[in-house]
Amino acid sequence: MNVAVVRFPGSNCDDDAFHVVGRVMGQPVRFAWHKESSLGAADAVVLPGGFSYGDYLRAGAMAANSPIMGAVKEFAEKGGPVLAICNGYQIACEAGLLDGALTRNASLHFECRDVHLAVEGKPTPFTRAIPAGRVLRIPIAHAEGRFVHPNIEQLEKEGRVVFRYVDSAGGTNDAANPNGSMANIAGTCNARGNVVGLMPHPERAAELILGSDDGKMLFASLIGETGRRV
Amino acid sequence: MKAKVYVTLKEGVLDPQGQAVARALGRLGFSEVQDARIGKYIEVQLADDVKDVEGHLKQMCEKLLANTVIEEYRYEIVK
Amino acid sequence: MKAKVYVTLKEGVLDPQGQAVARALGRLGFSEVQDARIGKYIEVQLADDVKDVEGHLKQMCEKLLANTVIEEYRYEIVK
Amino acid sequence: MSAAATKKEPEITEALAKEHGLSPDEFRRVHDILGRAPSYTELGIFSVMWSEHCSYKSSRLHLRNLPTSGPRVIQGPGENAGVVDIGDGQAVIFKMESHNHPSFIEPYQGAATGVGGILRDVFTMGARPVACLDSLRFGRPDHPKTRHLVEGVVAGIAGYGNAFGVPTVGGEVYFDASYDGNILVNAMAVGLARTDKIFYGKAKGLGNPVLYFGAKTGRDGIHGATMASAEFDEESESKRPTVQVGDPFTEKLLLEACLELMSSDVLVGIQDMGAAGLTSSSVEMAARAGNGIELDLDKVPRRETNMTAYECMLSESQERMLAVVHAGREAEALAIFAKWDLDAAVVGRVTDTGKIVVKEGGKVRAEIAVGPLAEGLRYERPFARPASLDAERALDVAKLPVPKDLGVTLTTLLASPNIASKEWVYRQYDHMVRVGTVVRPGADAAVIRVLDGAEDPARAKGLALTADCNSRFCALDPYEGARLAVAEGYRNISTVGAEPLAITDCLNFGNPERPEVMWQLVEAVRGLGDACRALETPVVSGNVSLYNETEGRAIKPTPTIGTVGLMPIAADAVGVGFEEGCTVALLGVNTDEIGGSEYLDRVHGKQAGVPPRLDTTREVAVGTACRNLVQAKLVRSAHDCSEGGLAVTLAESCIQPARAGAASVGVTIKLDEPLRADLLLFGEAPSRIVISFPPEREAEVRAMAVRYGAPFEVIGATGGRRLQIYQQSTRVVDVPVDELTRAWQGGFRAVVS
Ligand SMILES: Nc1ncnc2c1ncn2[C@@H]1O[C@H](COP(=O)(O)OP(=O)(O)O)[C@@H](O)[C@H]1O
Ligand SMILES: [Mg+2]
Repeated sequence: MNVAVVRFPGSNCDDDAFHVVGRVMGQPVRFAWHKESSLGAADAVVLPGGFSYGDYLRAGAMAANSPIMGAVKEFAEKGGPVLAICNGYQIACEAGLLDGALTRNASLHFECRDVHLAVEGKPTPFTRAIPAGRVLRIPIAHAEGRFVHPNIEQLEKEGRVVFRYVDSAGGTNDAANPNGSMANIAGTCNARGNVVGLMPHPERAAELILGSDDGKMLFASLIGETGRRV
Repeated sequence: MKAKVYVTLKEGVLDPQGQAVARALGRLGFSEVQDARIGKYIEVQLADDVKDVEGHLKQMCEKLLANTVIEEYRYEIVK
Repeated sequence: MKAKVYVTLKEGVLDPQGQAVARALGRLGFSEVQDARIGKYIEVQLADDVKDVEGHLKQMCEKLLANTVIEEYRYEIVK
Repeated sequence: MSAAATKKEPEITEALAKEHGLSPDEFRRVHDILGRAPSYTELGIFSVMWSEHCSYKSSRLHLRNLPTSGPRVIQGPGENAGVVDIGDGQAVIFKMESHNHPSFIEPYQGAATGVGGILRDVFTMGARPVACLDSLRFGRPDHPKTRHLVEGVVAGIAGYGNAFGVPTVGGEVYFDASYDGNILVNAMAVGLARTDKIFYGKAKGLGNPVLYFGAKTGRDGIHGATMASAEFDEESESKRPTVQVGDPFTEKLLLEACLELMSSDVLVGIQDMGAAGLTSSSVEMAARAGNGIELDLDKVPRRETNMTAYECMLSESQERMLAVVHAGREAEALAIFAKWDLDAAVVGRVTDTGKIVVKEGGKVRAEIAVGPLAEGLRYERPFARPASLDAERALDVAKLPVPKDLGVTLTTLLASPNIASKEWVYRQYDHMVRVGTVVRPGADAAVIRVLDGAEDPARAKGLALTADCNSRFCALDPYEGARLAVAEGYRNISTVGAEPLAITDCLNFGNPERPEVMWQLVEAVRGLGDACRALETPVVSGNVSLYNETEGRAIKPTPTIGTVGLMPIAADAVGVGFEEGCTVALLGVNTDEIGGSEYLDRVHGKQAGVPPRLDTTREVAVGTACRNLVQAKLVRSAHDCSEGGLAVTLAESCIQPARAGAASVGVTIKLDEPLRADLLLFGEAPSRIVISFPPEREAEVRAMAVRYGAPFEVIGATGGRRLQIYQQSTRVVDVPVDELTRAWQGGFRAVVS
């Protein structure tokens, strides 16, 4: 599994994604530079977190127009798996790879802490190996993660809500929602299910030394450690 | 030539920042404040010899300056 | 009654956002873009019966809406 | 000729020099050095180089006595940051710096640019920043300005550090009336480098080109350095347009470009442009190499038009660097800057004249010998112990009433913003980026793992980090207060299980021209030196911030100490939280010393007495025992006693869960000391750590404590949902943990909402 981690100016979780794919998961991984217009040989793409272009104007807006995003779109259109984390999620939404928008947290503060996530919706390359009903504990770290979509019902109906903020027992309620996202949505996928975006950082919860390895399941699912190939 | 671009949240999109400002103004004693909405005001300096400024500005807004999922925009051109 | 408030950075104050936007517009092919400055556009909804709206608005700007250390403001009142 | 050069310059008079912060005497020395009257640009250069901020003219004499070397020290003070060997060919590079005055004027940008500045100090030496800490001091919680300042400062630190991508993993926040008009914002950055890839700010090699890179130069912060060295008055409000705005995005590009440049072999020397921008960077680089530098200001990338030579040299625009590269290799360097979308230009060259020569519009605007400029001035300022100190210290403990319900007192203390959880603050900081944070904020020290070079990421070594100072102690006795600050840092590092390596400091004081303030500085530096010698933690970098006063009222002396420790296996570090079914013991000795305590202030409204005595031998014994207990995996939790004393320490261990998601746990404690209960519970004697361990390990734990000479006593056991403390069979505290939790978690929010 060759994984390309896209590096935008201002990305700052690029090394982290690289570390998890390369060292924790033991997969071949390399960076793709934002100025390139081709991804090269890649079996999966990660759009990492950070503050691309400083998140100036709107988070993800400028990176969405980078040359490399043309290649990422092509890759996604062919069904290639794309994992968009935090700023990557914002970029994917701005680029139209995913629907919706990520807006200023209702608290108006940057929020860095653990949250709990329910895994739902249609099977995706990043979630199909996660046992049903499992609640994940994964950190968030963002100021603009409030998910807004003009037609949530439609998204829900199509099974495109992949992650939802819940409490540790799996209950959906306002207290478990760290940013005011509509319907507690933490992550979504595209219609085909191959592009998955989420605000929480699975790469920060992929090793027990950091307090949780629940996030590892997303990467394991991709690699098909459970025996399923993507 | 200069363009002034105004980007505002679409009606119905929650504006927690605006709400916070309205509340804060209330606390400061401005009891007349009923609501506040916060948008962006962007001044773009343009070369004087552009053709089809209007067309370009519309594109700038659609492609970058506004996120039309949640925002709307308008602009003025000042010669 | 509504007030429209425009908050912009004072001249000479670095505007990293504006710089980044100007460059991004350039990269998108809008070669006519020479500079961009980003400010805030705030709409404040006010009760109709306020006395001394002007005075109040000035105070709102000074106390909250603008950071007068680095920003300046102007406003319009729309009846 | 450029437009700028035609601008009329003011006449150089003694009055103008005074406006620049140069005394008549200093102005005469300028004449002597030049052998003529200075030009306007030269006057500006002298004024910033000789400011307190850049020249350390009041403190230098005393700083000389600090211990700055040790077996692990690669670079002590004098460079952009200190460098300490952590084995395996790796070094930790760190420094702390103040941004107090700018943060008072514009809290968001002031704090943000403070973080930006200290990060540059660290990465200019070849390190990738891996952590930040922030030590903050605000005025009274109910002061009308406090809330705005707290919100702005915290948001500014978050705004810059989060975007840059450095985890902010620790710090401190205190409130005290002495900071009402003069807050403190001290930021510390920590980076990692290879020992064979450390870069210095030296302009070596005659004829080598001098490169400017980073952001363009504007009129930002002109006179920032002199402002930082002047007292506040009504007028400083009008100095506002000099506020600098930070651009963390450009800083991030600057970091990546620097590291890429450093991985090539084109670089000779490099220095960030901090206070006094182009002036101090070029002068210091030339001075360290014993060379001269010639600058052509026409080449400097500018953001604004019509800037004069004076303005270019004094601008404090952020996110800029100066580098010397090997002659003929400019193009390679420029290609790297282009890749990272940074402005860059060759702006000068290294000369053998020993002078800084500044040209602009074809004219020489300044020509000054580097030596006297960089050496600056050295004052032997008079100092005297304030006559009022004895009266301030006077405390008759017998006259203090013992509170009726010490459980209520404990809850009150937990809700004090000085003790309450700082989660509201550190939740706004990305404290996990770089997948290194093994012990998150909330413990005694943060621990981050060192991934580079680790064979097994789960067993990587770690750095333990903390920032500390109790300025109430320092006000009552600056010598003891400084010693106690060093000891607290040492202890916080030891508590999580790491070995203290070295410290950085940020010495915040009032106006040194006042003998009482100068005395505080002298005493604090003396205490700092003595403690660092005794604890074997040399001072490898630091910063002095003077003139922290408003209208003649100085802040409490605040020598903030940043301590860095090494943890052989980061994952072995312990937190403060109790778990069910453990034995609780104290390493150290309880006393009834109550002077300068939070209890005395909060409950009795007194800041009086003398600070508790520090016995450095015991501190070392307790710290060494704890560190070895942790590394041997004998203990499950450790938490030292600081503000609020033993009772608060126990409460915090009950409140904070041992693991994320785990429930909090109660404890029952039995104390035997025949001391007054309130003093026993809330006194702040140092050198105490509360540990917990499974009962079956007691013999081993005791043996280890004894081996290192640490006093050891079992004081209780965890379990239940209440914190109960008995003193000689009298129950003195009995409070549900949930109640303590509410007080502790809500105390800080009360300030900000
Ligand atoms: N400004 C801050 N930024 C980040 N973390 C902070 C800040 N203030 C306090 N903390 C964290 O909160 C915890 C408690 O702080 P403090 O009471 O100062 O600890 P200690 O008494 O052990 O030095 C520590 O983990 C500290 O790092
Ligand atoms: Mg402590």
